[in-house]
Amino acid sequence: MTLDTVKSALIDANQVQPYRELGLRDDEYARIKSILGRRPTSSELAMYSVMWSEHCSYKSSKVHLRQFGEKQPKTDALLVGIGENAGVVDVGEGYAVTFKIESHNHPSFVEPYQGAATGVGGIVRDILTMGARPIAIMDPLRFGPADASDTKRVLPGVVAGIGGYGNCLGLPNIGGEVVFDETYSGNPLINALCVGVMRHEDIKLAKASGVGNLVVLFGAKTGGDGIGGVSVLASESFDSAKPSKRPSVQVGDPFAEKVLIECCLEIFAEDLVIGIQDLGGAGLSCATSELASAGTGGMHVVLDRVPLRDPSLAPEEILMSESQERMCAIVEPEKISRFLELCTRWDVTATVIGEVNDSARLTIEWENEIIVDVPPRTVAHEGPVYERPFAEPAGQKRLQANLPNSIARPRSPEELRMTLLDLISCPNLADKSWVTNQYDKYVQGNTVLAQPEDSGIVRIDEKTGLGVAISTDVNARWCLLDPYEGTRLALAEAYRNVATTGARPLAVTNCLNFGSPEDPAVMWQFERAVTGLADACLELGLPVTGGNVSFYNQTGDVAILPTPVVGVLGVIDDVAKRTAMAISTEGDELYLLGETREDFAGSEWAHIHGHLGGMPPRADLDHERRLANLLIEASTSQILSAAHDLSDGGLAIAVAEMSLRKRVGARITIDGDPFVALFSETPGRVVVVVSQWHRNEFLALAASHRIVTHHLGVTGGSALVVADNFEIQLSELADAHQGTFPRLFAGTR
Amino acid sequence: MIIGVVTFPGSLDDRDAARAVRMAGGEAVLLWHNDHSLKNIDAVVLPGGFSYGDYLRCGAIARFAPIMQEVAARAQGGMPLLGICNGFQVLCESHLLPGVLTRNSDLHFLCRDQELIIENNSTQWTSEYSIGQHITLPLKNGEGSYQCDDETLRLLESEGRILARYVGENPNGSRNSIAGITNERGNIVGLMPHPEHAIEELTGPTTDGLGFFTSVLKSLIAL
Amino acid sequence: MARFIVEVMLKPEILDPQGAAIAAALPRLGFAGLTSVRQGKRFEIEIEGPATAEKIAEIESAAELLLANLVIENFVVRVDE
Amino acid sequence: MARFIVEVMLKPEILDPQGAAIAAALPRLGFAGLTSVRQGKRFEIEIEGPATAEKIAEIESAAELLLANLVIENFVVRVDE
Ligand SMILES: Nc1ncnc2c1ncn2[C@@H]1O[C@H](COP(=O)(O)OP(=O)(O)O)[C@@H](O)[C@H]1O
Ligand SMILES: [Mg+2]
Repeated sequence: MTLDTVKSALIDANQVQPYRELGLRDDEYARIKSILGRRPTSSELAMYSVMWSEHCSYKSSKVHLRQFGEKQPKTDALLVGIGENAGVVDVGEGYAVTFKIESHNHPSFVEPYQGAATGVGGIVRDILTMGARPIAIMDPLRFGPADASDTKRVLPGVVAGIGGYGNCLGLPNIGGEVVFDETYSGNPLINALCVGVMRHEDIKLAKASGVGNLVVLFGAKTGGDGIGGVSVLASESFDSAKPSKRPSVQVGDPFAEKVLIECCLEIFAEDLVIGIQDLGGAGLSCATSELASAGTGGMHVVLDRVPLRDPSLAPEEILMSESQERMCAIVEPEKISRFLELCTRWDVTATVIGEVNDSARLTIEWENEIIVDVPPRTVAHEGPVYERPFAEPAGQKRLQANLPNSIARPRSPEELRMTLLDLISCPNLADKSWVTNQYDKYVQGNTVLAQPEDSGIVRIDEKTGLGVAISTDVNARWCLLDPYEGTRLALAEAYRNVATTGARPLAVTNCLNFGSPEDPAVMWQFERAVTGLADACLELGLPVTGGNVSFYNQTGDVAILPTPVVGVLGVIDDVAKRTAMAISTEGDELYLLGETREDFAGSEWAHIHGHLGGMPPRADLDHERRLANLLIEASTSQILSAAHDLSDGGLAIAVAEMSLRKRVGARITIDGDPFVALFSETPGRVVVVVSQWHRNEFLALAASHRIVTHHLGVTGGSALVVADNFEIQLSELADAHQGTFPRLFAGTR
Repeated sequence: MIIGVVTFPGSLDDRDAARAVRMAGGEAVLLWHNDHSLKNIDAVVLPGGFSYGDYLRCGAIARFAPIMQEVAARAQGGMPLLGICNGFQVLCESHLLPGVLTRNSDLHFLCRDQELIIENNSTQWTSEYSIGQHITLPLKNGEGSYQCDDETLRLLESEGRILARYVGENPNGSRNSIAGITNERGNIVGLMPHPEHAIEELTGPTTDGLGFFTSVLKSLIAL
Repeated sequence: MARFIVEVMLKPEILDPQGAAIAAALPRLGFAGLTSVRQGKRFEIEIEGPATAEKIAEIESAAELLLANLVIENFVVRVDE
Repeated sequence: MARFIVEVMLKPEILDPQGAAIAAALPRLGFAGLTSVRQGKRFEIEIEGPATAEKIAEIESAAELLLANLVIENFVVRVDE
């Protein structure tokens, strides 16, 4: 193959180029030609195609995501907003926290272990890039039916991959989700969240500023990993009829990343970089064009200097390679020797590959010829933007009219008892220890709460006890029924989970997993979800600090349930005051906060009966805010013994989970229709445990926040007793709850 | 008393071990794998983690780190040396302790709170416990199954060199449910569960792990 | 009784962090002149009866299904005599 | 350039949980008549220059020192032609 240079592009201007194979449309290709005033070289074509892919350019989602900025509430907490690698919020005492979720869905379907592992690796580098020490991870996961044979392939591999990478990095896993639904067969969702902490003055940005400063590539050598992976993997759905499209898989090296983290943190501590960017999707194409675009504007790179693992790589491939565990830094010449010294200390390969200039062009040379000469903004920040058509799906009204009333409801005490056992053992509600026991939650010694608590809490300052709490949530079935309301409910739940543990919600991240944006029905779901989240964040006063969009999660014409995973970050001034979920002493009082209505549309009960239809409940955000304030105040003044959010499965499941944690039972009395009281999924409810001494103080506090309380009963005994209905020994509940995952997945690898 | 904690590339629980030393009242110093000298260190902890990625076999590469020569020499001369998890693996690979740690019997990484019974309190790291005492520590590893030949096992058993055993169901297939062992002299100890993660109610299941660190500090003062 | 050997190696283009770690360690131990180290798996499988063509085919399909991950690995089956 | 193969297998008396898991899984996938499965490691090592006797001895000592743990494993070194 002869080298395609800028010179040759000027000479044979009409050469046919495979832009369609690279995923570019005719009009996009025409635009590239008009930007350059000539045809692109093959390297330029590679760069534009990958940077203008859905995954990198957000071309279908951009017009909607703007709402997060436009509707952003007034807040002093936001230090860095959307647009950087991850948003940064002020958590007090001079500390800043950065957090973000990303998806690695398609790669994890192809190769579960490596796909999930490199997903963790990628999000951790995003957090590191902000100048932060990564301190915890979470993994919201969605799979096809639990008993499907492909789930037995995908889930164990994904879990082992997340554990294999995260454990080796020394990052505690503090929470996540495991949810099964038919629509995720062939489209599992592997989302990963990372949170990091730094001092305010240590925040780093992805900017190549300062003429004469050096561009340094450091970390792993570049190989042929995932070439074109971004455009092929993230932007096209899988079609089982065409296995030939299987891309080459990226393999992660967590040890290399661990060393890279420690090396970067030492480099940051000595203030040796002007700007820094991780290499993720689109590799060097992305890092160089984004750094240049956000900085002084010009950069020259000598591509021959890139250290290669595979010496046969062509320049186009080097630019596209998604080899993991690499970073790109901008370093002043007088600091380069110290920078390289630290890299040597950690045995990290580092190479100066270029220089910042004021040419307003990104130029790349290979074998002394210029192969790329582009305005970097046009690659990185001024990609195409689509106003995709969207329309409510034809069947939406019919779906909403199909209420779950046809399912026979349990009536007798025995039927109610069986319903509880059925729910607590169903895969979506069963104990997830088989998964979470594969994750290190202790490492770093700061984990105060982790799974199965309502939110994960990590301490960030040992002296003061300052900490952060995070929860991720969404009931995607609700989002299918009403994507606007469903997404608001997702935010409400994550917000409530954070407050339940005593932390004050501060900021939001999200990972929007949807089907094909080319389907107007999917685009409608997407638009509704984004609008719902932006509106709800404004109402609750929470800024969205970043997130991720994953489209094309569909098999044939069938899209996944719209799955906007919402993550809420909260701050707690003293982690010693957090509220945990376990009932731990006998003779305490149990209260239910919030009102119960009949809400079975999209519920887990309907799901196990194969029903999905009706209207989800409405999110009452004013109520959620008062409830949160009550829970936070009660935690600060230490008057709660425990608290647990009600979600899937309703009250019965929540109390059972609280009892199972430390094996202390409860006796509760319910009003009205027992089925509704026990299993309805009305949002905005929390069960709290209060000792007799604090009871009056608590009731007064609840009244002052205008939160309705119902006295449920008392703690104690070795059974869950529902007065006048039934009782179940905790041992029987535990067997039902804990047996499911081992039965489904033991012996799989 | 100064206790050194070695940081290999890939070590994870080094800062936690240092914190445990300080909580127990000692002074902790982080030692770098590439250094050659231990200076004025009184005892050493090899921490948990994935040294050199734990590729090949856990601890196999760390064994050759420059600092390990001095650590091994001093330990053979009687300096207290504790290997926790990956540190235990390094001790076995270095032949400072017999046997080897292999893949958990169910092949999964396992993180859980594990009950143990202390069976030897005459080592420098366990004197603060009583024989037969039950303690709970986090166990977290993928290769924690202790294996050795029959002869070694017989020796360990007959000489009382099994420091602690798992209580209840064997979590990883370790022979005779071994969780930790000591050398004959009682100064070199390897332990699979993590005492350094059981030093504060807030962040660990118990505070049962502190005893390992108070034990060694006491024994050093007594010398 | 027949004995088969199944050798599974990462495809050449796939990163082998284990091999790389060993390649980095050996020179530190004084072994010079290495150009590459790759680490793979080796299975010894014993079955009842002789190594018929049918049995070989069976072992091959077992390797495809379980012993190797064809997305990233190649394998070879040999009869061990 | 010379190429060596180092095969490392657990000693027969040492428990092999990975081999056992495979031996348990294969019959579930329809493979009958297995009597044993053992899993070991295989290294491909390339060095500069020819495979002299001296080089073979070097690889052997690398295997002894690093690639195998003789407490539980045996190894064989072969020159790959
Ligand atoms: N993949 C996972 N990784 C880590 N933690 C998980 C995972 N899946 C579930 N969990 C944890 O299990 C607990 C229960 O999960 P879930 O039922 O989804 O909670 P909720 O109903 O509050 O959303 C939570 O603490 C959650 O963080
Ligand atoms: Mg919850």
